[in-house]
Amino acid sequence: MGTLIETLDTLPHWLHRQALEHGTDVALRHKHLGIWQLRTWRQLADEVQGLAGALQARGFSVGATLTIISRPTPQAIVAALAAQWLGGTASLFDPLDEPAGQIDLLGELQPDFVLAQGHEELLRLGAAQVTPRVLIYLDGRGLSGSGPFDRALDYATLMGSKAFADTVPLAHAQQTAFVFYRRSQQATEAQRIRHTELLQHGRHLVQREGLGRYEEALAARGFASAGQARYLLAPWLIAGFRLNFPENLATRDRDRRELGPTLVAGTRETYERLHGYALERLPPPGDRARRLVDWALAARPGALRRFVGHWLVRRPLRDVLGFSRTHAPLVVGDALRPETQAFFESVGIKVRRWGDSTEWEVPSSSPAPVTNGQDEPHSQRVWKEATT
Amino acid sequence: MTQTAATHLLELDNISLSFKGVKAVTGISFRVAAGEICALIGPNGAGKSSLLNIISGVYQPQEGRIRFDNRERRRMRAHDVAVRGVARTFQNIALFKGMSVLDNVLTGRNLKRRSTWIEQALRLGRAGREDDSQREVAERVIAFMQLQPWRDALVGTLPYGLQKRVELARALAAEPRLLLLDEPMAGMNADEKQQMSRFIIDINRELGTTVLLIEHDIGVVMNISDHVVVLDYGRKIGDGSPEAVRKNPEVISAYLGTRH
Amino acid sequence: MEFFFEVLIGGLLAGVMYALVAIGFVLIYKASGVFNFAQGAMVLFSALTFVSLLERGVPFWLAFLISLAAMLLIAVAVERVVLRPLVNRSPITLFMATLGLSYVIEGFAQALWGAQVHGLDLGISDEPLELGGMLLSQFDIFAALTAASLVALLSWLFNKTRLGLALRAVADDPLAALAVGIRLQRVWVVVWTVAGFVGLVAGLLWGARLGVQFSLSLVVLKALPVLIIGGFTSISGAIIGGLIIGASEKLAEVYLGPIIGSGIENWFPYGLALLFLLVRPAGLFGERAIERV
Amino acid sequence: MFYREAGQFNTRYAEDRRSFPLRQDRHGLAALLAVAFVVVPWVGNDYWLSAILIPFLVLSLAGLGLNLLTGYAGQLSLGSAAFMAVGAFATYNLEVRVDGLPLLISIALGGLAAALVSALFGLPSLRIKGFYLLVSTLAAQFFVGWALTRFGWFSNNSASGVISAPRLDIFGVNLDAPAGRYLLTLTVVVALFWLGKNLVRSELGRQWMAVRDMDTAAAVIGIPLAKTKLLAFALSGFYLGVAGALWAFAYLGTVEPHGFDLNRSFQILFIIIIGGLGSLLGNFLGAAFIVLFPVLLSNLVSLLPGGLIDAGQVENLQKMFFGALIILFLIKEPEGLARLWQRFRERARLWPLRY
Repeated sequence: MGTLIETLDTLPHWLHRQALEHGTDVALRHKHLGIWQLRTWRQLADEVQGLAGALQARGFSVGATLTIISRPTPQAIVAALAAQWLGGTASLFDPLDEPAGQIDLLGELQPDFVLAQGHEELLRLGAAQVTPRVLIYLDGRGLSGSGPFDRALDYATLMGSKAFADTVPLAHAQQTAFVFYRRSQQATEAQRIRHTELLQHGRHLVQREGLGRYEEALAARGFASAGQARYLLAPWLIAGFRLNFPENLATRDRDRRELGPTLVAGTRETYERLHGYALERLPPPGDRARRLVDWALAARPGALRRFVGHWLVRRPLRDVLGFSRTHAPLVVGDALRPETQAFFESVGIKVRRWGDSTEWEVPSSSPAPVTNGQDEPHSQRVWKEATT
Repeated sequence: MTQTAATHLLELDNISLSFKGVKAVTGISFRVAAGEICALIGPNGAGKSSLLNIISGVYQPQEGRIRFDNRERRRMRAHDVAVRGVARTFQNIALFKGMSVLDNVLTGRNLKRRSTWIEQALRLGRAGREDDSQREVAERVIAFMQLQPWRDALVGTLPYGLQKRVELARALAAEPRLLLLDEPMAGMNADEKQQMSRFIIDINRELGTTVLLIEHDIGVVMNISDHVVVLDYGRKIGDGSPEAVRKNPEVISAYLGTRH
Repeated sequence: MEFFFEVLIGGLLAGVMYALVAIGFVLIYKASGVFNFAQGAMVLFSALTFVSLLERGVPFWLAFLISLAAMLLIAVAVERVVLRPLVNRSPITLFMATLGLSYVIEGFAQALWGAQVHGLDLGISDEPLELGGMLLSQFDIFAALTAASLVALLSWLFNKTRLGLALRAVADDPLAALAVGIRLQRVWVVVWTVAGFVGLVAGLLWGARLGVQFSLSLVVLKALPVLIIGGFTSISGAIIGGLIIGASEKLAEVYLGPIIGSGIENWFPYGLALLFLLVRPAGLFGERAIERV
Repeated sequence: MFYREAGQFNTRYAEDRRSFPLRQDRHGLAALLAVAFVVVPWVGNDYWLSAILIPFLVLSLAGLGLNLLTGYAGQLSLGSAAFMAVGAFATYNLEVRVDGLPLLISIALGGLAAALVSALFGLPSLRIKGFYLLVSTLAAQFFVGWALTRFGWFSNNSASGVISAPRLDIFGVNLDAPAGRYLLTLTVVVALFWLGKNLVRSELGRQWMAVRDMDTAAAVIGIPLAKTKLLAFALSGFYLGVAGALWAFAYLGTVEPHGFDLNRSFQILFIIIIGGLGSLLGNFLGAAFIVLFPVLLSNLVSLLPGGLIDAGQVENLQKMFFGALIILFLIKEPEGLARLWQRFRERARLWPLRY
C-alpha cells in the first residue's frame, strides 16, 4: 500500500488500482436502452487498455494528444483515460458549444488523433478541414455512403480487435492530463492540467467532503471543462465511487431523479437551469398551492413551519429535483447567483463552491488554491496568434 | 423472370380494384427493387392509398397478381402479409392511442414472440427471458427513432409529428423487409419533413430496408427516392428514376402541372 | 293448416308492435347515430303518463297531447344533458349513456306514477272476427292499421317536409349538414320527440293489450333483433324485421316449443338475428360501409 | 408527496417490468393485504363480512371479468350474468355429482365451463362488431337463463331451479362461517387479480388493447384477430364463472337462475363504467361504490323526517341516481374513478411541481 502511494500520482494509476483492489465494484452507470447499464472497475480498466492498445497500434505515443468531441459518455471517459494511459493528453470539446468557434479552434489545432461522437461532430471536423491520422467515431448513424469519413474507425469494431496495451500505465505525474481550449476575441487560450495537480485537488475534495466508495455522481453537462476534471473525474478515481451518465439531455432531469445522486459536482449553469426548471413548474404565483410552497420555503422558519414545511414541501421538492440523497452539492467554477443559492438553501440544499472563478474569467488569473505550495504553477497559458 | 426475381422484392402485375363499380386502380404493374426507396406519387384520388392497401392485404384486388420475395399471391390476408415481412404506416395515424410509446413499439414485435399466453400469464420459463430480449429490441428501435424522452407517454397525448414517428417506429419494430409509408410527412412543417426524410434514408441505408412510400411533397420525393412511380386516375402514367419522371411530359401535365 | 295461418297472422300482428318500437330506434339512429337503449323506457314513460292522466279524469286527447308534451320535454332534456356533451364520442359510449338514461326515465316514471299495473281501454272491443275461416282479433287489426297509418305519416314527414330533408342530410353526413347551416341540435330534439311520439303510440297499443306496467320497457329487448334483421337505418326494414320476428317467434313457440321446451320466444329472436348476422352482417336493408384506412 | 423516488432505478428489464415499480407502492400493498387477511377477519362483524365485504370482493372479480373483455379487448357485452350463472351451476353440479372433488377444483372447473360457453357466444365477434355483438351476448343472457330453468338436470331437479351451497370445506377446514367464506373469497380474488395483472401486461394484453384501439392496424402488424378476441371472451368467461360460483356459494348460499338476470349484467357493466374501463383498480372502486351506495342512500333516507320519502320510492331514487351517475361519468370522466385516483397519484409524485 505504502509503496503504491508513490506510484499513485496519475489518473490511470488510480484506475489501475481500483481495478486491482475493487474490480467487481461498479465504476460507471449509463442509462442506455431504458435501463442503467453497469461497468465495473475491471471492465472499465480493460476497455481503457483495449482502446489504448488500438491507439498505440496506430501510432499514439507518449506526449501525443487525443481530441475528444463528445457529450458525456462512458466512451469519452474511456478515451480520455486511454490517452493518459499511454502518457498522452486528452483534449475535451463539448458538442453543445456553438459550432463556428469550435470549427475555428479545430482548424487551428489540426489534431492528429480525434474521437468524435457522431455525424454532427464529424461534419464539424470536415468544416474545419481537419484530416487526422486517426479518426474514431462512437455512433455510425448516417455515416454510410458519405465519402469524407470512409477512413473513420468505428469505436465498437475497434474494441472488438483485442489489442491490449501494456498492463501498467505509461503516464507520469508531471505530464499534462487534460488540455482545454477556448477562444476569446483576440486569441485562443489553452489550459493544461497536470496529473499531480488534478490528484491534489481531487484528494483535497475527497477529504473535505468526506467522499466514500458509495457516492453516486451524475455527469450530466459541462463535461468539457477543467472544473469537471478536477472535481469530478479525479475524486471519482481516487475515492472509487460511481459515475453515472443520463440517457440524453432531454431525459437528464428524470434520470437525475431516478438516480438520486449523493454527489453533485455541477457548474453554475447546472444549478441555474434546475432553479429555472423548478420555478417554471411550481404552481403559478397567487395560486393557493403556491402560497403553501412559499410559506414553507420562507427563510428561518419556526418549529411548526419547519416540521410541516419539511413534510409538505421541502422533502417532496428535494425529491422531485433528485436531491433527496445529496450530501455533497458542489458548484464548480463561478459562484451561483444569490437567488439561486437562496432557493437551494430554502429547500435544504447548501451548495458549496469549489475552484476560484478568476481562474476562468481573464487570461491572467491565478490558479486555484492548493493545500501545499509545491509544484507551482498549476496551470500555464499558451498564447497563440489569432488566425481569423 | 428468375433473374429479375432475384433483384426485385415486389412485383405488381396488372392489379385492378374497384368499389361498387367505381374503379380505384386499373391494370397497375410495376416492380420495386430490393434495397431501393420507391415513391408512389399522383394527384389525390389517383389510387395510391388503395394500392398500398392492396399490397398490405387490407383490400383484395379483383384482378392481377402480386409477387413478393418470389412468392406469388392472388389473395392474402393482412396477417399473412405481415408474416412475410411487410410493415406499413397509415395516412391518418393508426396508433394504439390508449397505450404507451413503448407498448406500441412492442406490439410491432408480436410476430417474433414464441412463448404462449399461458407462459406469460403465469410468468413461466422462457416468457421472462423473451420479455427481456423483445424489450431490448424495442428499446433499440426507440433509440433509433430518438423517442427515448417519450418512452412511457401515452401516444394519444403526443403531438402529431411525434405520433407519425412512433407509428414508423412500430412498423420498424417488426424488422420488415418491405416498409410501406402512406404519406409519412403529411401535415408536417419543413423541419419535421427534413427530420423524417433523414429517418427514412437512415432506415433504408443503415437497416437495408426496402421502402415504398406515398408522398405529395415533390421536393422530398425527388430528394430521397431512387425510383418514382406516377399514378393518375388509377392508371400508371410514369415509372423510372426521379430525373426521368421529372422530364416525362405526361407526368408534367397530369401531375406537376396541376399542382405547381 | 288454418291453425298455422292463425298463428302466423297472430305473430305478424305482434310483430307490428315490435316494428313500432323499432321505428323509434331507427329514427334516432339515423339522425344522431345513437343506439337508443332508452326507447323502451320512453314507451313506458309515455304510456304511464297517458293512463295516469286518464285515471285522473283528463279527457283522452288532452292526455295524449300532454304525454306528447312530456316526450318533447324529455327530448329537449336528453339533447341538452346527454347528446350535446357527448357529441362525437364513440357509439359505444353513447349507447352506455342511453343505458343510464333508461334507468333514469324508468326510475322517474315509477317514482312519479307508481309501479302498479294500470289497465288501459282504448275502446276497441277485442272479440275475435271471422275472416276467411280464420279468427282474428279486432284489436290486432286496429293495431296494424294504426301502425300502417303511422308509418305513412312518418314517410310523408321525412320525404316531403323540410325537416325530413334536414334529417336525411344529417343522417348522410353530419358535417356537411352543419356546413349548409342545418342546426343539428334542433334536428335531434325533433327526432327524439317524434321517436317519443312513436313510443307513445306503441305504448298505448301494448298497454291496451297487456296493461301498462314496467314490463313495457322490456320490449326494447325485442326491438334489437328486429333492427339487426331489418338494418339500423331503414324504416321499412324495421317493419319487415318486426313482422319476421313476430311471426317466427310465435311459430317457433308453437312448433319447436313442444320439442325443445316452452318459453323459447325470449331468446329465439336473438338466435334468428345471429343467423342473419352471420349471413348478412348489415341486415336486410342496412347499407354496409367500406372501411377506409 | 409520500413517495421518495430518488435512488429507485432499474439496472435490469425485469425490475422495470414489476407490477409495482415503486418501493412505497409495494409496501403499501403488502400492508393492505396483511390487514385484509389478518385484521379484518378478527375485527369484522358478521354483517360487514357477509353483507358488504364478500359481495364487494365477488363483484370486483366479476367486474374484472367484464373489464378484460370490454375495457381491454373493447368487445361490449351484456351477457356477464349468464356466464356467472354457468360458473355457479357448473360448480354446483360438479360438487353434487362428483364425489370428493375439492371445492377449489370444482370452482376452477366451473370457471372453465363458463369460459367455453363464453367463447362459444364470442364466435360471432369474428364477423361482427359493436352493437351487433350485443345481440350475441344478449342471446347468451336469455338462452342460458332459459336453459337453466327449463331443464331440471342443471339444478338437480330442485324446485324452480334453486340450488344451494355445498359444505365449504378446504383441506378439511370448514369455511361456512362468515369469516371463512370471506377468507375463501379473498384468496381466490387476490390470486385471480394477480393473474389478471400479468395477463393485461403480457403480450396478450397488449394485443387486446391493440384490437380495441385500432383493429385494422392490429391486423396489419400481424395480430391474429380471431384468436385474440376469442381468448378475451374465454378468459372473461372464466373470471365471471368463478365470480358466479363465489356469488352463489360464498355470498348467497342459495341461488336461482333469476339471480343472474339482465339486471345483474347491467350492474356489472356499471361497475366497470364507474370504476374505470381498462383498469384493474377500477373494478374494486366500482364494486365498492355499487355495494355501498344503496346502503348509504337508505341510511340517508332513514335520517330524513319520517314519511318524506317512503321506502318504496328509495328504489326508484336509487335507479335514477345510478342512471344519472353513469351519464355523468361518461361525460366527465369516461375512465372512471380509477382515473381520478391515478391523476391524484401522478400529482402526488410530482408535488410540489405541476409536471
